[in-house]
Amino acid sequence: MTYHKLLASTAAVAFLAFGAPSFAQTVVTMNTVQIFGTIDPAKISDYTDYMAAVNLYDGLISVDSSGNLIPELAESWVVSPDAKEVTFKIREDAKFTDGSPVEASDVIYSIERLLRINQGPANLFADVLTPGSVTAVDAKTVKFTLAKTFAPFLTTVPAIFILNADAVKPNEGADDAQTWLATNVAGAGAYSLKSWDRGAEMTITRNPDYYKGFLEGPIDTVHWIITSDEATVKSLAASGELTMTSQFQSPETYKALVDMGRFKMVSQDTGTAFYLKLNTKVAPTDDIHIRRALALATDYDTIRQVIFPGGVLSTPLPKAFAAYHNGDIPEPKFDMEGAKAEIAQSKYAGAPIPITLGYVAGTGFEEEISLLMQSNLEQLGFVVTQAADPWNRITEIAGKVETTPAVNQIFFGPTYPSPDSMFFTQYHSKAAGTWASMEWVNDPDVDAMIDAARATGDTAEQAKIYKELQAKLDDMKPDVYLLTQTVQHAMDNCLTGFNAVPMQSFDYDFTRYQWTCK
Amino acid sequence: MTETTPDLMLSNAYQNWYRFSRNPTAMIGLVIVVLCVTAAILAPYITPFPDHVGAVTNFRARHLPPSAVNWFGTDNVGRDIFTRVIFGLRISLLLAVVVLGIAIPTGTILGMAAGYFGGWTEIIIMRITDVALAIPPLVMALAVAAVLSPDLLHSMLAIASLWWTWHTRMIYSITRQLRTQEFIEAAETLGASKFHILFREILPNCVSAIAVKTSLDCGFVILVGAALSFLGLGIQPPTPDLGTMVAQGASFLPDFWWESVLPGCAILFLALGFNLLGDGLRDLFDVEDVR
Amino acid sequence: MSALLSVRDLSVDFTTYGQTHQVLHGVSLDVPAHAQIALVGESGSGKTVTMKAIMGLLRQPPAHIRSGQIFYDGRDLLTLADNERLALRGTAMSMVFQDPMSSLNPVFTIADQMGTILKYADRRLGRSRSARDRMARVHEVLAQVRMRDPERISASYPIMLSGGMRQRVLIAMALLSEPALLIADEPGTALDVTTQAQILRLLKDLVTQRGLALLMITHNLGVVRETSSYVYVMNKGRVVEQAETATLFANPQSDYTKSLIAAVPRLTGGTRYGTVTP
Amino acid sequence: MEFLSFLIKRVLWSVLVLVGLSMVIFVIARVVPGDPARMALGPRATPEQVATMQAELGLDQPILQQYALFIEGLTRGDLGKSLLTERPVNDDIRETFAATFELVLCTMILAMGFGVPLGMIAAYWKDKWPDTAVRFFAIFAAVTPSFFLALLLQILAGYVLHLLPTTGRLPNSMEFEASWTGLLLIDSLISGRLDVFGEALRHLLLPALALAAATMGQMARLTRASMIDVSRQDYIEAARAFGIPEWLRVTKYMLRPSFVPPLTIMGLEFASLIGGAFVVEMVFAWPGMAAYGIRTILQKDLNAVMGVVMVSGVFFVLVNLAIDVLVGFVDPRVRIRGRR
Repeated sequence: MTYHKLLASTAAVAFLAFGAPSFAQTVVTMNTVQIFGTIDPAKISDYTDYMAAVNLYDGLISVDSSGNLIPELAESWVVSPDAKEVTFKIREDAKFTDGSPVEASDVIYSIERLLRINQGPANLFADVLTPGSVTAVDAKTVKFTLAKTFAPFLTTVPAIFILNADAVKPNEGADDAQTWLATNVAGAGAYSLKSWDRGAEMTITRNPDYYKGFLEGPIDTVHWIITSDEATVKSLAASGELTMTSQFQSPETYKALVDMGRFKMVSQDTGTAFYLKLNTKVAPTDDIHIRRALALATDYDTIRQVIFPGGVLSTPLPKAFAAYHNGDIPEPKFDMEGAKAEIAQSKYAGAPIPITLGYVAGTGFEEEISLLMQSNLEQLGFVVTQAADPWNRITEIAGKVETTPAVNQIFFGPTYPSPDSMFFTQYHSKAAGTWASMEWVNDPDVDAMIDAARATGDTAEQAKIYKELQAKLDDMKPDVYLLTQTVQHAMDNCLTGFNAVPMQSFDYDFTRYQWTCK
Repeated sequence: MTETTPDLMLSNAYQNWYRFSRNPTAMIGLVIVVLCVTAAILAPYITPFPDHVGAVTNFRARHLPPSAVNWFGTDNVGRDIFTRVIFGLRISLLLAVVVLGIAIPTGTILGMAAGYFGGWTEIIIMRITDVALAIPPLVMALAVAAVLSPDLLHSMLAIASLWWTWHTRMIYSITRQLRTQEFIEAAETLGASKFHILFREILPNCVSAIAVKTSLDCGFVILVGAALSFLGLGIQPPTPDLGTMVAQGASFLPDFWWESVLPGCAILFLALGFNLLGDGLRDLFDVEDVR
Repeated sequence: MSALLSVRDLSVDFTTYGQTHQVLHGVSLDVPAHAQIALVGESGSGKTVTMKAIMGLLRQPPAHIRSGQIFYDGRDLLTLADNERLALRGTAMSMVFQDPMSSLNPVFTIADQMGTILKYADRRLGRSRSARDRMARVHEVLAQVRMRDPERISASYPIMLSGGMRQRVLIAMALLSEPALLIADEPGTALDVTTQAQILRLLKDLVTQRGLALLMITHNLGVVRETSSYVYVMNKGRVVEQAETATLFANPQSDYTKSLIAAVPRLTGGTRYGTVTP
Repeated sequence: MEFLSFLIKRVLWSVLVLVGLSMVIFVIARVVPGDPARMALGPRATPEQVATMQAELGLDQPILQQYALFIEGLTRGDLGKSLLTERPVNDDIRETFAATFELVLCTMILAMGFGVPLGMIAAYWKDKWPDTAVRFFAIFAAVTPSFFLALLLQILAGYVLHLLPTTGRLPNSMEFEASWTGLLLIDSLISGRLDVFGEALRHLLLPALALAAATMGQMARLTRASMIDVSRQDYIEAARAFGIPEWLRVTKYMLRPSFVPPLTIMGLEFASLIGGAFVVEMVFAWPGMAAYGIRTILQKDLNAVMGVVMVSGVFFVLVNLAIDVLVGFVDPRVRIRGRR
């Protein structure tokens, strides 16, 4: 060590000792409305889980804001002509946070563990990957051999986060290290877990030695505060503690924050759709006329312009998937007379129609939408029951047809950048019984179309199938298309780098953010 | 100085009313309670927008500040807050009536039984009371509401399932004092039935304490209920509920302050009324120990 | 008249529930030095109000002294400032309370309570005494009221003592600073008859031995006969009769006194209710 | 000696209460309609996984056996595993309890420190303006919903005036490991971190105030009533007659016996204080046990819910035990007679 370096490190120690690093540290404090369920890469499932995981772990590849796959641990990849073999070449300099190199064996270990535990993203690979599907060509090359053609396979690879096998194995215990990885991180991510009070906060800090390096003005610490309470968000912002909001604040809160002068609004269209999912297997939404009536009795303009900002959604697939979107299907219209006519044709005509509107308890805009629906539906002779349930309760009642309410407000965004993500998870009978498939479509034709699209590597063919599928689903009307989400954040003027990514919450990968103030 | 007849034997009722009416806090309490109860009962007739109780939305009129038309302003979907506050009183009062309707008879009977019979009856009842006292009613209601479903009935039952203990304790200590008094002993000697002694001799002597406690408790039950709905375990929308209104309005603080502050003040006002009334009754009946 | 204590034409009003009642109507009485005087009357006769007025313990309001004077040693107590009045209590005139169960502070030891009284009495009299001397005096007085084990008694809390012992402690408290006048408010009424008799005997012995003036407030003519030489009889806020004790018993003048005397045998047990406090 | 036997009796009583409490909690927890195992595993769980989890939780055994398991766990201090956090409930509660304890402790200090003197002032100037003012304050403090007060304080002090921080226990940027007692105020002093102490105090102020107000009002009311009651006692009259100066009568002769009823009732009121903490911690994002409790209750995390309610109960019982000891010191009648 040269004298010069020694001096520098002494200075660093001095900083730590005096506990005055504030001027040197860039801290981003962000609120998030749901708790972090898990940080185990084999278990992460929802939007919030991924928010932590993309920062703590790296995958072989990642996704950019246009939905393109970009290198991460893998510097390149080759797909075989029949799309059944994919070979990744791992970066020479790729290393885990403990300094050890990332190798093919780590990838194999991560995937086999994921398949064994069979939770979280494992469902993406059901029937596609089996134990032994992934093999090491050499220490830095890994080959995936698919059990069958699965067109969107490559787009699902970013969901696989690579574990440091050497670090995990000693802690495997009897449960495949599920206990250990519930609170420990062993990956190659740009950030390390510093503290985590489940349900209250999580703090991660930057690994200065991250193999990919950082942009100018990197974010040193990210601090998530879990609160959906608008008053708390505002007072955090007012006291200077908050750097960026979640994307679920009310318009009033955004306005209040912008009025403070320190914040700017960042809005972007996304591939996330917001639906009223209609349970097609219970009364009264088992009747196509009632479902059509609901679509006609929805005041889209008020919802999109006043309650929750968003763009037009005219099919189950948002326009963000431009190549696959069926533009022939007309935009839904608010038409109470038309709704009346549809009800008259239904088997429930002539008597008061009981109907249950479900939404996530505590979300202001969902309650407003629910009230708006109720006031319109009551004019049409419905007898409305509101059912506000906490999110975990919704995931539970979605498990059975009988407990799923007739109408449910659900956001669904692509979990990987492929239309398959939108269709399979929501409409395929194999994915039935989750919050994403509260329609209970269970239609063999729909299943067949989704499977057909998966089985072909030809994009044009896929587009054709998906457009047909949209037309078919629009005929069945299992959903009311409320809007495509315009994601909004109030962000500190100094913070840049948010670009919506059509995959989970990959847009919160903080290596993509910069602090532009000195 | 006035020349008054030194008649010390003022009629009881007059004396009571005199003491009560000279107690300004008690009178204010009485007026508030009467006002709130009347308003709640007559809500459909006296509120400007009775249909705003339900799912009426008027997004053009959302977040309007208090005005001559909307005395308390409008909420986030454009409903008149004053109307909803008045209807919200109904839920609060209903909660108090149901909880105390269960808690008072239960607490009184158990308290009298424990105090009068003593022995194992006393031990069992009072130990159960001790256990129940160790659980905060709010926590119990939260647990039950979450375990069953967030529904007003469950919350009420949960609160009632603990609230009786306070009445039991109070009635128990009064009964214990009464048990040794001559008129009870006399009744026993004359062969009065236990039922007669409990309900005809002891109960009348507890009435004033019960009255005071009931009034004070109304206020506190309303506060617990409001806290529950504030935490999201109240009645399902769109039925107006004061605690829920505060919680929702809180999202819009401080710009649209009226949406949470005014319903919050309504809870305060109602609880204040019952408390002042209870205080006044306590002075009137001279039952200092009742809280 | 050169009485130690002289009450002249005392009238007191009480205001309750917005109504004013006159409870004393021109009461006059004298307590000469070294004399033992009794003030007798039933509950509500005004004897306790008179006593409280003398001691300066009336709460005003609800009470209001409409007119009259109370002379002690030639000075009108009613014209004195509060602190001058306070200075006399416990030192010049002292009081023996009637209820030994409730007149002692339950949370302090006897030594603590008596020591504090003595300390402030000394301070008012311009004396000073060390804590040890104060304790010695406490033990001495406790011995004078015929307590067997003054050290143990003084270290006790009131709850540890019997009613009779507590009553003795109350007498000891009154005697701590050697007052010239002792006002006794039905001492021992709350106790059983035997103990009460012992207490009265003790009180009488102490008064005669030390040459104190005693004003005995009671409803019990039996007590009067035993302890006093001169009697004032009160009824409905007025002194209705006054006479030598012997004369009064032999030849009662007013009907009221006659009825009181007639009731004596029945009253020996005594009831505890003797105040007109509203 | 009598005091000792009194204490032993009280401890036994407390144990009895805790046993009863455990039964109540167990019964509540077992009437859950949803299947806790299923909820823990999420919607994608297979029936086999659910069955395994049920066996793991002992849900397949007869109810009495389940209770026995529960009690056995309790005696080992094992509250089971939280379904929400997948950690032992013990660890979760241990981590969050210190925050709640610190909050509640400061609340009690505030409530006593201001409530008792206010009550004394009111009693001393009974029916005069200070009395009116204190009674006014007390009644308003008692009837203001704690969540409403918390919101008002948060908005006023945090948002409008920018005086005090409104969430959490420390600023995010501050690094401090409370490793001795878990109480930031104490640990920061032990380690000489005055900056941490100051910040911790600033963060504590609003939640403690919001939580303390009702109790403070109650204490003022009770102290006032108790002082007035005591002032009517013969022994205060006697002290007056014996020439004890007024200031000494008020501060010594009256205060100490007056202190017992408010103290006793403070113990009983403690349950509602814990209840209040649930609301206040939510509003101020206080990382305490109550906030943890709300989260787990909403997630139907049975073990955690039982743990939180149980620990609240134990907390209540211990505080009452402590108050009994304190009352014993203040009032010899309790010491000697062995009851109050």
